[in-house]
Amino acid sequence: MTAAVAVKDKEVPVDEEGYLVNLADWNEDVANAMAADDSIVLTDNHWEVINFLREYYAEYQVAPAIRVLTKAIGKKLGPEKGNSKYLYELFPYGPAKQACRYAGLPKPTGCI
Amino acid sequence: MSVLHTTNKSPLRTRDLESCLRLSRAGCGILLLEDAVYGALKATSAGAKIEEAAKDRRIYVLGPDLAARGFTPEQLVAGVAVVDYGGFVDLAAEYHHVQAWL
Amino acid sequence: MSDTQETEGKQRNVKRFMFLNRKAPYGTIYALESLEVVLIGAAFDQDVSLVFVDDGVYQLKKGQQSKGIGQKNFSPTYRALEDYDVEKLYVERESLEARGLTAEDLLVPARVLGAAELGALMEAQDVVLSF
Amino acid sequence: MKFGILVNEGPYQHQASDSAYQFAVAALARGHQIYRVFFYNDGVNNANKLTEPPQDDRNITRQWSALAAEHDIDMVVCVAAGMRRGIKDELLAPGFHISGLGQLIQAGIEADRLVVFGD
Repeated sequence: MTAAVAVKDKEVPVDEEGYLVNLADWNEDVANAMAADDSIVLTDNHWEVINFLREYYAEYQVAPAIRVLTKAIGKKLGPEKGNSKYLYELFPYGPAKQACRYAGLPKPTGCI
Repeated sequence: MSVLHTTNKSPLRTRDLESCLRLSRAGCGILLLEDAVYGALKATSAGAKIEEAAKDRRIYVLGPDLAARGFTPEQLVAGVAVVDYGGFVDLAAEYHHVQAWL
Repeated sequence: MSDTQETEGKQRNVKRFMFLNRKAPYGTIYALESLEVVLIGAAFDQDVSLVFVDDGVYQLKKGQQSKGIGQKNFSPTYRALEDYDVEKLYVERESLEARGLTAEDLLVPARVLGAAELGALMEAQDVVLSF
Repeated sequence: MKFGILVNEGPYQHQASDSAYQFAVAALARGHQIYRVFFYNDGVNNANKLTEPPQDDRNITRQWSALAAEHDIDMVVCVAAGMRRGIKDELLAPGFHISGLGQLIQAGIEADRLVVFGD
Protein backbone atom coordinates (compact mmCIF):
# COMPACT_ATOMS: atom_id res chain seq x y z
CA MET A 1 0.00 0.00 0.00
CA THR A 2 1.46 3.34 -0.91
CA ALA A 3 0.58 6.88 -0.05
CA ALA A 4 2.20 10.09 -1.14
CA VAL A 5 3.60 13.31 0.19
CA ALA A 6 2.67 16.45 -1.70
CA VAL A 7 5.86 18.31 -2.49
CA LYS A 8 5.24 21.55 -4.32
CA ASP A 9 3.53 20.54 -7.55
CA LYS A 10 4.26 16.84 -7.37
CA GLU A 11 3.41 13.75 -5.34
CA VAL A 12 6.25 11.68 -3.89
CA PRO A 13 5.27 8.10 -3.06
CA VAL A 14 5.80 6.88 0.50
CA ASP A 15 4.93 3.62 2.24
CA GLU A 16 2.20 3.22 4.82
CA GLU A 17 4.50 4.46 7.57
CA GLY A 18 5.58 7.46 5.56
CA TYR A 19 9.03 6.34 4.42
CA LEU A 20 10.10 7.12 0.88
CA VAL A 21 9.43 4.31 -1.59
CA ASN A 22 12.31 5.49 -3.78
CA LEU A 23 15.17 6.87 -1.74
CA ALA A 24 16.37 8.81 -4.79
CA ASP A 25 13.25 11.01 -4.56
CA TRP A 26 14.69 12.79 -1.54
CA ASN A 27 15.49 16.46 -1.47
CA GLU A 28 15.11 19.18 1.14
CA ASP A 29 11.62 20.03 -0.07
CA VAL A 30 10.56 16.44 0.59
CA ALA A 31 11.87 16.62 4.15
CA ASN A 32 10.08 19.95 4.73
CA ALA A 33 6.84 18.57 3.31
CA MET A 34 7.01 15.43 5.50
CA ALA A 35 7.63 17.58 8.56
CA ALA A 36 4.82 19.95 7.63
CA ASP A 37 2.46 16.96 7.52
CA ASP A 38 3.48 16.32 11.15
CA SER A 39 2.97 20.04 11.93
CA ILE A 40 6.68 20.55 12.43
CA VAL A 41 8.79 23.31 10.97
CA LEU A 42 12.32 22.13 10.42
CA THR A 43 14.90 24.36 12.08
CA ASP A 44 18.67 24.42 11.79
CA ASN A 45 18.77 22.07 14.78
CA HIS A 46 16.63 19.54 12.91
CA TRP A 47 18.76 19.89 9.82
CA GLU A 48 21.93 19.21 11.78
CA VAL A 49 20.54 15.82 12.73
CA ILE A 50 19.02 15.10 9.31
CA ASN A 51 22.24 15.97 7.53
CA PHE A 52 24.21 13.93 10.01
CA LEU A 53 22.01 10.90 9.30
CA ARG A 54 22.38 11.33 5.56
CA GLU A 55 26.15 11.55 5.86
CA TYR A 56 26.28 8.54 8.18
CA TYR A 57 24.17 6.51 5.78
CA ALA A 58 26.27 7.54 2.79
CA GLU A 59 29.40 6.48 4.64
CA TYR A 60 28.21 3.22 6.23
CA GLN A 61 25.10 2.16 4.27
CA VAL A 62 23.17 1.82 7.50
CA ALA A 63 21.16 4.21 9.66
CA PRO A 64 22.74 4.36 13.10
CA ALA A 65 20.94 2.80 16.06
CA ILE A 66 19.61 5.40 18.46
CA ARG A 67 22.40 5.06 21.00
CA VAL A 68 24.99 5.20 18.22
CA LEU A 69 23.28 8.31 16.85
CA THR A 70 23.21 9.94 20.27
CA LYS A 71 26.87 9.21 20.89
CA ALA A 72 27.97 10.33 17.44
CA ILE A 73 25.92 13.54 17.57
CA GLY A 74 27.48 14.27 20.95
CA LYS A 75 30.91 13.79 19.49
CA LYS A 76 30.21 15.99 16.51
CA LEU A 77 27.88 18.68 17.84
CA GLY A 78 28.67 18.68 21.57
CA PRO A 79 27.26 16.98 24.67
CA GLU A 80 24.31 19.37 24.99
CA LYS A 81 23.00 17.86 21.74
CA GLY A 82 24.24 14.32 22.18
CA ASN A 83 21.51 13.17 24.51
CA SER A 84 18.16 11.58 23.93
CA LYS A 85 16.22 14.37 25.66
CA TYR A 86 17.44 16.90 23.11
CA LEU A 87 16.82 14.53 20.20
CA TYR A 88 13.33 13.63 21.40
CA GLU A 89 12.45 17.31 21.70
CA LEU A 90 13.38 17.77 18.05
CA PHE A 91 11.79 14.51 16.91
CA PRO A 92 8.98 13.65 19.32
CA TYR A 93 7.97 10.50 17.39
CA GLY A 94 11.37 8.99 18.14
CA PRO A 95 14.61 10.39 16.75
CA ALA A 96 15.67 7.25 14.91
CA LYS A 97 12.41 6.64 13.11
CA GLN A 98 11.21 10.17 12.50
CA ALA A 99 14.56 11.71 11.62
CA CYS A 100 15.40 8.81 9.29
CA ARG A 101 12.09 9.33 7.57
CA TYR A 102 12.75 13.04 6.99
CA ALA A 103 16.30 12.20 5.94
CA GLY A 104 15.00 9.86 3.26
CA LEU A 105 16.63 6.75 4.71
CA PRO A 106 15.13 3.27 4.90
CA LYS A 107 12.97 2.52 7.90
CA PRO A 108 15.30 1.42 10.70
CA THR A 109 14.86 -2.28 11.42
CA GLY A 110 16.66 -1.78 14.68
CA CYS A 111 13.64 -1.99 16.95
CA ILE A 112 14.16 -4.68 19.55
CA MET B 1 33.18 -30.45 28.64
CA SER B 2 34.21 -28.40 25.69
CA VAL B 3 32.39 -27.82 22.42
CA LEU B 4 30.00 -30.03 20.52
CA HIS B 5 30.58 -29.21 16.87
CA THR B 6 27.89 -30.15 14.39
CA THR B 7 28.34 -30.49 10.66
CA ASN B 8 25.65 -31.36 8.16
CA LYS B 9 27.16 -31.41 4.66
CA SER B 10 28.60 -34.28 2.72
CA PRO B 11 32.40 -33.88 2.83
CA LEU B 12 32.43 -35.17 -0.73
CA ARG B 13 30.68 -31.97 -1.75
CA THR B 14 31.86 -29.22 0.61
CA ARG B 15 34.85 -28.49 2.80
CA ASP B 16 32.84 -27.85 5.96
CA LEU B 17 34.06 -31.00 7.67
CA GLU B 18 37.64 -30.10 6.82
CA SER B 19 37.27 -26.67 8.45
CA CYS B 20 35.55 -28.22 11.44
CA LEU B 21 38.46 -30.63 11.87
CA ARG B 22 41.04 -27.87 11.39
CA LEU B 23 39.50 -25.59 14.01
CA SER B 24 38.23 -28.09 16.56
CA ARG B 25 40.45 -29.23 19.37
CA ALA B 26 41.30 -32.36 21.29
CA GLY B 27 38.57 -33.28 23.73
CA CYS B 28 35.71 -31.79 21.73
CA GLY B 29 32.81 -33.67 20.21
CA ILE B 30 31.83 -33.67 16.54
CA LEU B 31 28.36 -34.76 15.53
CA LEU B 32 27.78 -35.62 11.88
CA LEU B 33 24.17 -35.19 10.89
CA GLU B 34 22.11 -34.91 7.71
CA ASP B 35 24.37 -35.34 4.65
CA ALA B 36 27.50 -35.23 6.80
CA VAL B 37 26.92 -38.85 7.82
CA TYR B 38 28.39 -39.93 4.46
CA GLY B 39 31.72 -38.64 5.74
CA ALA B 40 32.04 -41.36 8.37
CA LEU B 41 31.58 -44.27 5.98
CA LYS B 42 34.54 -46.60 5.56
CA ALA B 43 34.05 -46.53 1.83
CA THR B 44 34.52 -42.75 1.36
CA SER B 45 37.66 -40.69 1.16
CA ALA B 46 36.65 -38.69 4.25
CA GLY B 47 36.47 -41.84 6.35
CA ALA B 48 40.21 -41.92 7.02
CA LYS B 49 40.16 -38.32 8.26
CA ILE B 50 37.32 -39.13 10.63
CA GLU B 51 39.15 -42.18 11.91
CA GLU B 52 42.21 -40.03 12.54
CA ALA B 53 40.16 -37.33 14.28
CA ALA B 54 38.51 -39.95 16.47
CA LYS B 55 41.83 -40.52 18.21
CA ASP B 56 41.56 -37.35 20.28
CA ARG B 57 37.96 -36.20 19.61
CA ARG B 58 34.64 -37.91 20.11
CA ILE B 59 32.91 -38.46 16.78
CA TYR B 60 29.18 -39.08 16.70
CA VAL B 61 26.91 -39.94 13.81
CA LEU B 62 23.17 -39.29 13.91
CA GLY B 63 21.68 -42.77 13.41
CA PRO B 64 18.33 -41.76 11.89
CA ASP B 65 20.18 -39.79 9.19
CA LEU B 66 22.43 -42.77 8.49
CA ALA B 67 19.50 -45.18 8.23
CA ALA B 68 17.52 -42.76 6.05
CA ARG B 69 20.36 -42.83 3.56
CA GLY B 70 20.54 -46.62 3.40
CA PHE B 71 23.59 -47.31 5.55
CA THR B 72 24.16 -49.20 8.78
CA PRO B 73 26.51 -48.56 11.73
CA GLU B 74 28.67 -51.49 10.59
CA GLN B 75 29.65 -49.46 7.53
CA LEU B 76 31.15 -46.66 9.62
CA VAL B 77 34.84 -46.25 10.35
CA ALA B 78 36.13 -47.41 13.72
CA GLY B 79 35.84 -45.16 16.74
CA VAL B 80 32.60 -43.36 15.96
CA ALA B 81 29.46 -43.61 18.09
CA VAL B 82 25.95 -43.66 16.72
CA VAL B 83 23.31 -41.60 18.56
CA ASP B 84 19.63 -40.89 18.00
CA TYR B 85 17.94 -37.49 18.46
CA GLY B 86 17.70 -38.11 22.19
CA GLY B 87 21.43 -38.77 22.20
CA PHE B 88 21.97 -35.53 20.26
CA VAL B 89 20.03 -33.68 22.98
CA ASP B 90 22.12 -35.38 25.70
CA LEU B 91 25.32 -34.34 23.95
CA ALA B 92 24.11 -30.75 23.52
CA ALA B 93 23.41 -30.65 27.25
CA GLU B 94 26.67 -32.36 28.19
CA TYR B 95 29.03 -30.11 26.22
CA HIS B 96 29.48 -26.47 27.18
CA HIS B 97 28.03 -25.14 23.93
CA VAL B 98 27.09 -26.25 20.45
CA GLN B 99 28.79 -24.84 17.37
CA ALA B 100 27.29 -25.47 13.94
CA TRP B 101 29.45 -25.48 10.82
CA LEU B 102 26.97 -24.18 8.28
CA MET C 1 15.55 -1.21 26.45
CA SER C 2 15.69 0.94 29.58
CA ASP C 3 18.87 1.79 31.45
CA THR C 4 17.78 -0.25 34.46
CA GLN C 5 17.30 -3.37 32.36
CA GLU C 6 20.69 -2.85 30.82
CA THR C 7 22.42 -2.51 34.16
CA GLU C 8 20.68 -5.57 35.54
CA GLY C 9 21.64 -7.51 32.45
CA LYS C 10 25.25 -6.57 32.91
CA GLN C 11 25.34 -7.78 36.46
CA ARG C 12 23.31 -10.89 35.84
CA ASN C 13 24.36 -12.30 32.58
CA VAL C 14 27.10 -11.34 30.18
CA LYS C 15 27.77 -14.13 27.76
CA ARG C 16 30.45 -14.60 25.16
CA PHE C 17 28.68 -14.52 21.80
CA MET C 18 30.49 -15.49 18.64
CA PHE C 19 29.18 -14.87 15.16
CA LEU C 20 30.74 -17.46 12.88
CA ASN C 21 30.75 -16.25 9.27
CA ARG C 22 31.86 -18.79 6.68
CA LYS C 23 30.06 -17.68 3.53
CA ALA C 24 30.90 -15.14 0.87
CA PRO C 25 28.69 -12.06 0.37
CA TYR C 26 26.14 -11.56 -2.47
CA GLY C 27 25.99 -15.20 -3.65
CA THR C 28 23.75 -15.89 -0.67
CA ILE C 29 22.14 -13.60 1.88
CA TYR C 30 23.81 -15.08 4.97
CA ALA C 31 26.58 -12.46 5.24
CA LEU C 32 24.13 -9.55 5.14
CA GLU C 33 21.62 -11.08 7.53
CA SER C 34 24.39 -12.11 9.92
CA LEU C 35 25.53 -8.49 10.01
CA GLU C 36 21.97 -7.39 10.75
CA VAL C 37 21.93 -9.65 13.82
CA VAL C 38 25.25 -8.22 14.96
CA LEU C 39 23.94 -4.64 14.75
CA ILE C 40 20.88 -5.47 16.83
CA GLY C 41 22.82 -7.70 19.20
CA ALA C 42 25.18 -4.84 19.99
CA ALA C 43 22.47 -3.22 22.10
CA PHE C 44 22.49 -6.14 24.55
CA ASP C 45 25.92 -5.44 25.99
CA GLN C 46 27.21 -8.95 25.61
CA ASP C 47 30.80 -9.91 24.89
CA VAL C 48 30.63 -10.18 21.09
CA SER C 49 33.20 -11.57 18.67
CA LEU C 50 32.92 -11.79 14.90
CA VAL C 51 34.87 -14.57 13.29
CA PHE C 52 35.51 -14.87 9.55
CA VAL C 53 36.59 -18.27 8.31
CA ASP C 54 36.68 -19.92 4.87
CA ASP C 55 34.74 -17.88 2.27
CA GLY C 56 33.54 -15.68 5.14
CA VAL C 57 36.80 -13.72 4.81
CA TYR C 58 35.55 -12.45 1.44
CA GLN C 59 32.93 -10.42 3.34
CA LEU C 60 35.72 -8.07 4.44
CA LYS C 61 37.44 -7.71 1.06
CA LYS C 62 38.16 -4.10 0.15
CA GLY C 63 36.80 -2.52 -3.00
CA GLN C 64 33.41 -4.22 -3.31
CA GLN C 65 31.33 -2.64 -6.08
CA SER C 66 27.97 -4.35 -6.25
CA LYS C 67 26.05 -1.92 -8.44
CA GLY C 68 26.49 -4.10 -11.51
CA ILE C 69 24.69 -7.04 -9.93
CA GLY C 70 21.83 -4.89 -8.68
CA GLN C 71 22.52 -5.49 -4.99
CA LYS C 72 23.32 -3.04 -2.24
CA ASN C 73 26.98 -2.89 -1.25
CA PHE C 74 26.75 -3.46 2.49
CA SER C 75 30.49 -3.81 3.06
CA PRO C 76 30.83 -0.22 4.42
CA THR C 77 28.61 -1.26 7.31
CA TYR C 78 31.45 -3.37 8.76
CA ARG C 79 33.26 -0.09 9.29
CA ALA C 80 30.37 1.14 11.44
CA LEU C 81 30.75 -1.75 13.88
CA GLU C 82 33.19 0.26 15.94
CA ASP C 83 30.44 2.82 16.64
CA TYR C 84 28.36 -0.09 17.93
CA ASP C 85 31.19 -1.10 20.27
CA VAL C 86 31.70 -4.31 18.33
CA GLU C 87 35.46 -4.37 18.19
CA LYS C 88 36.51 -8.00 18.28
CA LEU C 89 36.89 -9.10 14.69
CA TYR C 90 38.95 -12.18 13.93
CA VAL C 91 40.02 -13.66 10.63
CA GLU C 92 41.59 -17.08 10.26
CA ARG C 93 45.09 -16.95 8.79
CA GLU C 94 44.70 -20.26 6.94
CA SER C 95 41.51 -19.05 5.26
CA LEU C 96 43.18 -15.82 4.12
CA GLU C 97 46.22 -17.64 2.80
CA ALA C 98 44.17 -20.21 0.95
CA ARG C 99 42.57 -17.28 -0.91
CA GLY C 100 45.76 -15.36 -1.58
CA LEU C 101 44.66 -12.54 0.73
CA THR C 102 46.42 -10.67 3.51
CA ALA C 103 45.24 -8.33 6.27
CA GLU C 104 45.97 -5.49 3.79
CA ASP C 105 43.07 -6.64 1.63
CA LEU C 106 40.54 -6.19 4.42
CA LEU C 107 38.35 -3.12 4.76
CA VAL C 108 38.39 -3.10 8.56
CA PRO C 109 41.10 -3.86 11.06
CA ALA C 110 40.73 -7.48 12.13
CA ARG C 111 43.03 -9.70 14.13
CA VAL C 112 44.48 -12.51 12.07
CA LEU C 113 44.67 -15.72 14.10
CA GLY C 114 46.00 -19.14 13.19
CA ALA C 115 43.66 -22.10 13.37
CA ALA C 116 45.03 -23.24 16.73
CA GLU C 117 44.47 -19.87 18.39
CA LEU C 118 41.10 -19.41 16.76
CA GLY C 119 40.07 -22.90 17.87
CA ALA C 120 40.89 -21.91 21.45
CA LEU C 121 38.82 -18.75 21.06
CA MET C 122 35.89 -20.81 19.80
CA GLU C 123 36.09 -23.05 22.84
CA ALA C 124 35.93 -20.05 25.13
CA GLN C 125 32.48 -18.97 23.86
CA ASP C 126 29.07 -19.46 25.43
CA VAL C 127 26.88 -18.96 22.37
CA VAL C 128 27.84 -19.44 18.73
CA LEU C 129 25.58 -18.09 16.00
CA SER C 130 26.51 -19.63 12.66
CA PHE C 131 25.53 -18.19 9.32
CA MET D 1 17.86 -27.53 30.81
CA LYS D 2 16.56 -24.67 28.64
CA PHE D 3 17.27 -24.94 24.92
CA GLY D 4 17.06 -22.18 22.35
CA ILE D 5 16.77 -23.25 18.72
CA LEU D 6 17.63 -21.20 15.63
CA VAL D 7 16.23 -22.36 12.29
CA ASN D 8 17.90 -20.71 9.29
CA GLU D 9 16.32 -22.54 6.38
CA GLY D 10 12.81 -22.87 5.05
CA PRO D 11 10.88 -26.12 4.99
CA TYR D 12 11.42 -28.84 2.37
CA GLN D 13 14.36 -27.32 0.48
CA HIS D 14 16.73 -28.32 3.28
CA GLN D 15 16.56 -30.78 6.12
CA ALA D 16 17.38 -28.08 8.67
CA SER D 17 13.81 -27.49 9.85
CA ASP D 18 13.14 -31.24 10.11
CA SER D 19 16.30 -31.74 12.15
CA ALA D 20 15.41 -28.83 14.41
CA TYR D 21 11.93 -30.23 14.91
CA GLN D 22 13.21 -33.72 15.74
CA PHE D 23 15.70 -32.19 18.14
CA ALA D 24 12.94 -30.18 19.85
CA VAL D 25 10.70 -33.24 20.17
CA ALA D 26 13.56 -35.28 21.66
CA ALA D 27 14.53 -32.50 24.06
CA LEU D 28 10.96 -32.23 25.34
CA ALA D 29 10.77 -36.02 25.69
CA ARG D 30 13.90 -35.84 27.83
CA GLY D 31 12.17 -33.39 30.14
CA HIS D 32 14.04 -30.32 28.89
CA GLN D 33 12.41 -27.00 28.13
CA ILE D 34 12.43 -25.16 24.80
CA TYR D 35 12.94 -21.53 25.69
CA ARG D 36 12.29 -20.31 22.15
CA VAL D 37 12.48 -21.35 18.52
CA PHE D 38 13.66 -18.44 16.38
CA PHE D 39 13.15 -18.50 12.62
CA TYR D 40 15.63 -16.49 10.58
CA ASN D 41 16.92 -16.22 6.99
CA ASP D 42 14.64 -18.36 4.79
CA GLY D 43 13.61 -20.08 8.03
CA VAL D 44 10.79 -17.54 8.25
CA ASN D 45 9.02 -19.53 5.53
CA ASN D 46 8.37 -22.31 8.05
CA ALA D 47 5.64 -20.10 9.49
CA ASN D 48 3.65 -19.81 6.25
CA LYS D 49 0.17 -21.16 6.86
CA LEU D 50 -0.47 -21.51 3.13
CA THR D 51 2.04 -24.36 3.03
CA GLU D 52 0.29 -27.34 1.51
CA PRO D 53 2.47 -30.39 0.85
CA PRO D 54 0.99 -33.58 -0.67
CA GLN D 55 -1.04 -35.68 1.80
CA ASP D 56 1.62 -38.37 2.06
CA ASP D 57 4.31 -35.88 3.12
CA ARG D 58 4.78 -34.24 6.50
CA ASN D 59 3.38 -30.75 6.94
CA ILE D 60 6.32 -29.01 8.59
CA THR D 61 4.45 -25.83 9.43
CA ARG D 62 1.63 -27.78 11.05
CA GLN D 63 4.12 -29.91 12.98
CA TRP D 64 5.67 -26.80 14.50
CA SER D 65 2.25 -25.33 15.31
CA ALA D 66 1.15 -28.53 17.02
CA LEU D 67 4.35 -28.82 19.02
CA ALA D 68 4.09 -25.21 20.12
CA ALA D 69 0.47 -25.68 21.19
CA GLU D 70 1.19 -28.85 23.12
CA HIS D 71 4.25 -27.55 24.95
CA ASP D 72 3.56 -23.83 24.99
CA ILE D 73 6.68 -23.00 22.97
CA ASP D 74 7.52 -19.44 21.98
CA MET D 75 8.06 -19.47 18.19
CA VAL D 76 9.41 -16.20 16.85
CA VAL D 77 9.62 -15.20 13.20
CA CYS D 78 12.15 -12.44 12.57
CA VAL D 79 10.40 -9.26 11.44
CA ALA D 80 13.22 -8.04 9.18
CA ALA D 81 13.81 -11.40 7.50
CA GLY D 82 10.05 -11.91 7.26
CA MET D 83 9.37 -8.53 5.64
CA ARG D 84 12.01 -9.24 3.03
CA ARG D 85 10.26 -12.49 2.14
CA GLY D 86 6.67 -11.36 2.47
CA ILE D 87 6.01 -13.30 5.66
CA LYS D 88 3.65 -11.05 7.56
CA ASP D 89 1.12 -11.48 10.36
CA GLU D 90 -1.71 -12.47 8.05
CA LEU D 91 0.32 -15.41 6.73
CA LEU D 92 1.34 -16.88 10.08
CA ALA D 93 0.23 -20.35 11.11
CA PRO D 94 -0.94 -20.78 14.74
CA GLY D 95 1.75 -20.48 17.38
CA PHE D 96 4.13 -18.31 15.35
CA HIS D 97 4.53 -14.63 16.06
CA ILE D 98 6.63 -11.89 14.54
CA SER D 99 9.20 -10.06 16.58
CA GLY D 100 12.64 -8.49 16.36
CA LEU D 101 16.13 -9.92 16.22
CA GLY D 102 16.53 -8.98 19.84
CA GLN D 103 14.51 -12.10 20.61
CA LEU D 104 17.29 -14.20 19.11
CA ILE D 105 19.95 -12.52 21.25
CA GLN D 106 17.66 -12.84 24.25
CA ALA D 107 17.36 -16.57 23.57
CA GLY D 108 21.15 -16.79 23.49
CA ILE D 109 21.30 -15.04 26.84
CA GLU D 110 18.45 -16.84 28.59
CA ALA D 111 18.75 -20.38 27.25
CA ASP D 112 21.41 -22.76 28.57
CA ARG D 113 22.22 -23.85 25.03
CA LEU D 114 21.48 -22.35 21.63
CA VAL D 115 21.46 -24.92 18.85
CA VAL D 116 21.61 -23.70 15.24
CA PHE D 117 20.12 -25.57 12.29
CA GLY D 118 20.77 -24.35 8.77
CA ASP D 119 22.52 -25.08 5.52
